[in-house]
Amino acid sequence: MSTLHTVNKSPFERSSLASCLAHVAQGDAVLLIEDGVTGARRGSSFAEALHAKSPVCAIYILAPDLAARGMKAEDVIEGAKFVDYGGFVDLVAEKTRVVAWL
Amino acid sequence: MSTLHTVNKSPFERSSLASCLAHVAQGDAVLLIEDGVTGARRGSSFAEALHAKSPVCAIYILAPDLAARGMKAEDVIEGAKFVDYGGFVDLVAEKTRVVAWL
Amino acid sequence: MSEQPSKKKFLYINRKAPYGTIYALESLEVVLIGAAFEQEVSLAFLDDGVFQLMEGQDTTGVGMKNFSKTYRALGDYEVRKFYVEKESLAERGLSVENLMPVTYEDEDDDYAEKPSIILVDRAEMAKVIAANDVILSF
Amino acid sequence: MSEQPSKKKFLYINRKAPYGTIYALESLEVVLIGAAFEQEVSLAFLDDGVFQLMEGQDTTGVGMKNFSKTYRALGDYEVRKFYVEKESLAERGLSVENLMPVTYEDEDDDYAEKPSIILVDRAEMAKVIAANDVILSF
Amino acid sequence: MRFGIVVNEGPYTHQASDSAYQFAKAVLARGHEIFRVFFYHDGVNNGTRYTVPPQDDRNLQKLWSELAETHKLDLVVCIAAAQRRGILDANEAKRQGKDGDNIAPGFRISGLGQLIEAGIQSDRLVTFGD
Amino acid sequence: MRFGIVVNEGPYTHQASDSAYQFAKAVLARGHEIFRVFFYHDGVNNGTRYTVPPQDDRNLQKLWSELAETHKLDLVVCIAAAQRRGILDANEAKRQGKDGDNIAPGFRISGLGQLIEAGIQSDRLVTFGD
Repeated sequence: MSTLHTVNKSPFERSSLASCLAHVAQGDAVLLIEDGVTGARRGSSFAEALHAKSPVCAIYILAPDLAARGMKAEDVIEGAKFVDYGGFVDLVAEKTRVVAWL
Repeated sequence: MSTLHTVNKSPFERSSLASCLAHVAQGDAVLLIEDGVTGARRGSSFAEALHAKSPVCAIYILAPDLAARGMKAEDVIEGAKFVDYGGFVDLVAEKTRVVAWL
Repeated sequence: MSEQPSKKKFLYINRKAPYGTIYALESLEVVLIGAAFEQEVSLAFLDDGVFQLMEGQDTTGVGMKNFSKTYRALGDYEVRKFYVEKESLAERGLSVENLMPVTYEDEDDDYAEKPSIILVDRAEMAKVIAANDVILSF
Repeated sequence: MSEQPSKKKFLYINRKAPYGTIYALESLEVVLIGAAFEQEVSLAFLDDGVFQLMEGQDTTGVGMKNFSKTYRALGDYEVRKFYVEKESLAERGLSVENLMPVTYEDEDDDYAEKPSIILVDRAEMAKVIAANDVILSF
Repeated sequence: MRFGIVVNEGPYTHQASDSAYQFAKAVLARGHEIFRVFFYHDGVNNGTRYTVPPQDDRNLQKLWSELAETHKLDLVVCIAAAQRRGILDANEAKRQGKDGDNIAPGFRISGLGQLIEAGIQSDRLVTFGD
Repeated sequence: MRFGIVVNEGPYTHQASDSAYQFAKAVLARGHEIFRVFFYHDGVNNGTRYTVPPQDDRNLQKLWSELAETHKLDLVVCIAAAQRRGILDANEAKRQGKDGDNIAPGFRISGLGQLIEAGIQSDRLVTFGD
């Protein structure tokens, strides 16, 4: 009965990722897509806040969006998992509901 | 030779007002329009940061946008000045250039 | 094919200020249409969405349509749960006194007028989200 | 009527990441057209705008056009001043090594290849803004 | 499983339409069903056949129209949102006294009830927006 | 003084078009001149005559068209941005093999050079966007 949260905006530009992380429940998953992937950048000012949530909920990154922005797997915080669009679909199917933090 | 900076987004949602305030020069003016007026709310988490800039640059608020959002002159930080669209035009004319923080 | 429940719980999440963008108004249009479908409906107001409920909105000067009165009419459409987040209000220098009174008539209690606005903290808002089936975000 | 100077200083302010929105691409289209007008042109990259210059952008998976090579071609159009803000890079866990090399050939110096990217701090960026006549924001 | 997809932004300006399109293709590739794709807010602008994107770029309207044809998808443009933004089919053009229409093949204009119905009938509703 | 105005978003979705319109009226009321209003990005969507907003709401396309007629304003829609978004005049429709056009009265389609020219020729350039 858990939730998939999608975030498509950079946390350096908008508050949507911060708001999302403040509303996740134990066992939820957060999927970063589009400009949202920038929030997972290792060493960024947001990395710690995101990493701190990993005991509560899994952090996923849409790999094609990461590549578009010139980033590689080793550029993001430890513990984040990668999915392609098919994996995105699987995540939606596994969870009970999807919340888009627009 | 000073600059008018316009900010049209809420500082609770976007980083544009914070970025604007980090780039103003002595004698510039900042005009809050559209959802940007919410940033001037007295007692808000952003009020102090905005008020702290008032020795550097004047803070203006587009009054019709403030009214649309249910706020009155006494609801905003001390020292902010109010303009209507005509006053907005005058500010543009007085300053040398306009930067829109979109 | 999976079974469809006869009734689903719909939650409308409102996170944006009114007038700067159209999302608040077009969210309301969905709520009004959705009310005819006999599902359970709740509204959530968090982040800048709390500005949608500000008392005394006056759009004369900006030349836009003032749609704030519609929130008060939602009680008649069986939309009676307005979850408003305390932390979002506080960060914006607001309290519930700055919001318009939204009420409904309780037909099970001799049509007594009751408040639709339910103040919740962030942890309770997370539970509200998790208790719904379909989440529409605006 | 006021006199028009023969030459104006144009500054393009880029504050958004590429691909999530079209502003980076359509900013570049203005820069390319604007280069024909013989004005002084500078580009500023701050906030998420620094992501526009990331090396190794690969849009195959998202099915969108990769326009990042265009930045490197701007030197040939006399667009040779890319002001990049240090603090914006640092906040995003980036350094100038993560950016693509952008260079131009200096015809006054035996066509030596020189870097277009000029790292500035926030205070210097404020001065860059104040030194221009026309500011286009993207 | 049965999916509903909501697209809230127009093509090109935001990535929402691209993401939704890639997601829709993946839903079908995984063997799931798409009950409906609902275009709301500026999303209605995906449904105009008047677009002419640069030749070296993707044509999102065509991609949606082709996906709809191949997989018999139901692409619904919200009528209220479409009226505000100038998206018309032949019926609407006649009703509103306009001299032409611009709806693209495979898209149909209908009411907001179609969004609610997508929420009720789909196992999962996934939204792409700004 | 001579003003240039840039509108970067479509009508209704963002307040940009409303703000720009109110600002333009105020510029004229103060006795200043408007060299040009340039519509870029989704701003090109202000220039379609196919919009039918609700009767109790403002009609932004009509307001712009009327202001242009009354004050002989030059309303320019960027051609590249318009092609991506499906805004066409009769010439463009013919050139692109489209079966109709939707440009509104008082708007004209032209190149990005018109934006640069507005920057050069205006004493002040003011931008409204998202």
